[in-house]
Amino acid sequence: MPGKVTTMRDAVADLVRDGDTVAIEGFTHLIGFSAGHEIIRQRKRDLTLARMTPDVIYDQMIAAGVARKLIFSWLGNPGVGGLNAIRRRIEPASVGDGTALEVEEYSHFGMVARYTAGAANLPFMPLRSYFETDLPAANPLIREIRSPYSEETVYAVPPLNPDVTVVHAQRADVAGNTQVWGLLGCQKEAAFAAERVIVVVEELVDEAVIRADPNRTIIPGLIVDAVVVEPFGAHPSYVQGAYDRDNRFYLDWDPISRDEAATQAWLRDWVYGLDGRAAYVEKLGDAHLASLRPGSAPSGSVDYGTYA
Amino acid sequence: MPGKVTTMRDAVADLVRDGDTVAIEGFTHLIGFSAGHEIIRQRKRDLTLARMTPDVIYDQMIAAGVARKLIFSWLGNPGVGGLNAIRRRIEPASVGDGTALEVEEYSHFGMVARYTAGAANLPFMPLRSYFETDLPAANPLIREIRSPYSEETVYAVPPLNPDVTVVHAQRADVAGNTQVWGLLGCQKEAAFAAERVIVVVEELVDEAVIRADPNRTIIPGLIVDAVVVEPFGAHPSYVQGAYDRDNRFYLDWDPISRDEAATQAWLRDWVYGLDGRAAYVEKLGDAHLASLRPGSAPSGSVDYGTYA
Amino acid sequence: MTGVADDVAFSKSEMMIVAAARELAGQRVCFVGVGLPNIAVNLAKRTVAPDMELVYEAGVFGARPARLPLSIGDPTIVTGATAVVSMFELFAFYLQRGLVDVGFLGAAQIDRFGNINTTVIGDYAAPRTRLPGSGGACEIAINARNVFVIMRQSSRSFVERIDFRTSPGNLGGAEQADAIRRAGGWQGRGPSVVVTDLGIWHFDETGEMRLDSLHPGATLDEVRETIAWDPKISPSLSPTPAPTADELRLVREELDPEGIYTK
Amino acid sequence: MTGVADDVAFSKSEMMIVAAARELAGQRVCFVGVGLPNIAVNLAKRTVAPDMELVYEAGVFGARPARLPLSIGDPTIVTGATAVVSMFELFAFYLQRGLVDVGFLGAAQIDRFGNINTTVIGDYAAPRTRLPGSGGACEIAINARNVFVIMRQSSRSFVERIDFRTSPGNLGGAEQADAIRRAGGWQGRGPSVVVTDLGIWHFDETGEMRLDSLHPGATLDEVRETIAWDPKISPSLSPTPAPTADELRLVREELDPEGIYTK
Repeated sequence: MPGKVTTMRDAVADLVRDGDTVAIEGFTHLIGFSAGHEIIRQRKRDLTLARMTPDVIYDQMIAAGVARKLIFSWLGNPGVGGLNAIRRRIEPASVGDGTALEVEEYSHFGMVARYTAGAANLPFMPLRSYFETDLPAANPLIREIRSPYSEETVYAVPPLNPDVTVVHAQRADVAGNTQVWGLLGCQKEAAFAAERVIVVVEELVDEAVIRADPNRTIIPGLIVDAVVVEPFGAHPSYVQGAYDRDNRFYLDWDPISRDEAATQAWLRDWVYGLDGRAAYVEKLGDAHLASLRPGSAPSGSVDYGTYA
Repeated sequence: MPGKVTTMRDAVADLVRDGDTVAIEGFTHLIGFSAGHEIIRQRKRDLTLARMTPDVIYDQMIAAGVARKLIFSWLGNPGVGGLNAIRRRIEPASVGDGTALEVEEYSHFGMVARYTAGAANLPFMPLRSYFETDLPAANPLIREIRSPYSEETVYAVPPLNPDVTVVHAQRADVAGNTQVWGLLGCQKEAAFAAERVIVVVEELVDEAVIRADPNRTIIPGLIVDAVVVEPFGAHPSYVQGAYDRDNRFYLDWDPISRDEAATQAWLRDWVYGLDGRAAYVEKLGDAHLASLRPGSAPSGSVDYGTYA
Repeated sequence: MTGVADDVAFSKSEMMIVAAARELAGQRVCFVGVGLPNIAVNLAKRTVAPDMELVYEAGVFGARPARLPLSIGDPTIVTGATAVVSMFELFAFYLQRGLVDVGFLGAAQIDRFGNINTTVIGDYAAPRTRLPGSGGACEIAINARNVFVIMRQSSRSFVERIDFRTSPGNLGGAEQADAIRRAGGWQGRGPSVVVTDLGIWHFDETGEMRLDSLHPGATLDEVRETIAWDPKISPSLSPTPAPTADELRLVREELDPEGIYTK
Repeated sequence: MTGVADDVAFSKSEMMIVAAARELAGQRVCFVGVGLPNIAVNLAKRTVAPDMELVYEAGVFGARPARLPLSIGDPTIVTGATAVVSMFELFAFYLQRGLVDVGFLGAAQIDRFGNINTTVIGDYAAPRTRLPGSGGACEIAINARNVFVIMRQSSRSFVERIDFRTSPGNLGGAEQADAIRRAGGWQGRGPSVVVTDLGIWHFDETGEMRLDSLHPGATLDEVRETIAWDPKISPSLSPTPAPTADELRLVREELDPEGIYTK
């Protein structure tokens, strides 16, 4: 399998198209900020953005005007408050004469089940949720289904198959075989569900590193179109074992995002005005990044044995 | 959480009851032979045995008369041939006036989907299989289901919730937190689907070993009722990194199992006549076991980081 | 400041968090929600429920966070945990299978029967305020064996009629709710307790919440002013014991040193 | 022994395995079945298809077995593999999602349209011979993009009517099969090739198998005697090139030194 290593600029230019459904997943852990910023920089338009928790990255992308629709299950700045730029595109009082963002809303398990159905090529996924709530009325894609084994009725959600899924990970090899430890979220499902996959990693490793521990592989190179190597590409979110969440950033985003002008100024300073993640990392500064480094907690090694 | 470590004798006496549905899973890897032998030794009766690949262990158990029914998806001695003791209970020519074994048959994915539905507490699991085959006619529990999103029809299987699932694993702590590497089969799903779970391990480890690498845990102590420590408990199947498949045994089983008297003699010599796995291991002999030891292939260690 | 424990002043929020933590005594497996539930559960783990297993929807079972997690996906919930699993497995095999004893939720609006809104204020299609939405709350409310709620009281949050039902509680009353939960194969029995900044509410045999305990410094008038219906008050209403010095120390020094939740 | 390659005698089984392996040239992802497919695929990996990714239903992607796996769950397929996944993921995310280019199956009975029986000989409820059953074959036949079959010819196995349809092929013919596969959302196009101990069969536009290549030493009479219907023979029938010395060495020394499959 030939090497798939490329730059973020080329990966986004080649693989993300106006009008696409794009999923940048990662539940608090491993959020693909650097990919989101490149999508902003390349001024992609009319995207449908899917993500369980839109988080600050989608607040920034939607503030930058890349999206017409949002598919999600929890809309907040975790541990801080709301996502103000997105709310301005949803609440009529602030949307005014502007274009409201279309929303399609599920619960967490509903979103996970949608990706799972997409990854498994199933026409629907059943789940025991939504009973006696207003969610099915708000979203007619949440539908009842009768069990073929009883009178019992549960709910179903349809598959979600993004055009592009972006996964940030600790490491991959040049073929895109990707390993993650710590929170796994729904990245595996979102990647298998997608037509195209971009993997962004902290570290490019030799194939032998991957093959030494095959149980840690969450995504095979088989479904990966591009591998981008960008250390700190998940900042201000975190990477287990590599750096901590930059909580100050999440707190600071709240006042910035409450003000449209401040939001656009931030995007100029930290996205449009920089040519990529390396410049962003340089601007953050070594001292700041060093403050996010955790101590060491090794997993230990297990033995797979040789059988020749 | 209090310690759950006990003997195989007590675990089987306390947790396996006549008439139970019992799943001893492990796809070629980690087959719970020592648990199966103890079930034979305690002369359990009228069990429904569930297993994707009944393998030699269920051939032995069914030869010993513990079962009235078999739920499965592939009935063979892998790499060798048929399962002769089971066939004698199925093919009318050899069943004669005896009691035929009841069979309930799926495909591999159907069995996996049944355990998954059981583990997830779903009334059914949809899958894209069985189209235009004779399997739904042979097993009326395989049923069609219409998608709520199109005219499309797929098949469904019902949940399988064993009374007892037995999982053999590389290691667990006293609370039953269990880690496996190498083939995972459907053990996680079979364990979560079960009412009671027996974990049999090669090695009991400190809780700190488990907590050093939480991504490797496949079964939490929460659902485990008994932990039995029995090195070589999966022989003649294998344990990744610990010992190889004893292929000679699988080959030898073929002529033994073709002959009812030889089969019963084997059970006397290797099951009834021994008081447990330690005696079995001693009878196998150190030299033989040493020949099954693989070379070393370490996984390497990853860093989870400390976040205090 | 609303009260004094061993001569130490404490805030309403601190009392609420401490009272919520105490309710977790004896619970085995708790599904931890974002925000106030997070700090209450972590306090319980350090006080009344040291053996309680913490489940985070991010995919962690048996978390042992070394600091208060900054979010429900903080790396500190992973390092040293018993198991990390995909979110599919967490929701399907743990929650939906019925392994979670307590689901601990926050709420923007709640009605007398413990039905919860965290989706919108106003009309769904044109909301006055867009709230976060369900996250995992909808399925937690359905499948956690018991549901605990922690939220501040106000007449805007304790309402006669919630604007959107995100998470079902006792529906229109206990009889209806029990029948529907049983027939529908829900794993959960519904809400057990609502802990507020003023007191502790449990649910009576009709499925309606009833004030069983009043926090130090709070008054029944204050309780009635911050609720949109005429609330049931237990005839044996008792005062909530004030936070102990140790509880306050844990909250202030270990769990929320910046006072984000407790101001 | 049926032939001679570079003056080396070879068996019918060896010819069959070598011919099957060669058919895999250019394939990217192959789902490996138990028995003969296992050795044929491992030979292809060492000869015509070194970059082919091996998928084992046991839950392995990108296997690099250092020896011929003794079964499809041998530890040698795990050590050094790219990924090990649960069987749910293997069947759902790899096979059902359409990522498998070739599913390689064996069979006990096959009909002219490539429909396969591996379940029973005789009546299902009272079988004369109980066979292994589907295993993964049923879903491989439906969802692998192409299906390759390897099996020995005999009038008991190449039958007019199979006793049980375990794995669908071209059903009653190509037109019907294409319509059903498309309408039903199957990922697979159906059987591509059947390699036997006598020759190589592909499927013509009607969906029926046609002999395209005859192995050295085999005769058309022999072909017709070991098949229950009047078979189609390609007008451009060609001889199968004999195994090379290298192919035979790999089979005999590396893949099947005990001659379990090749006798």
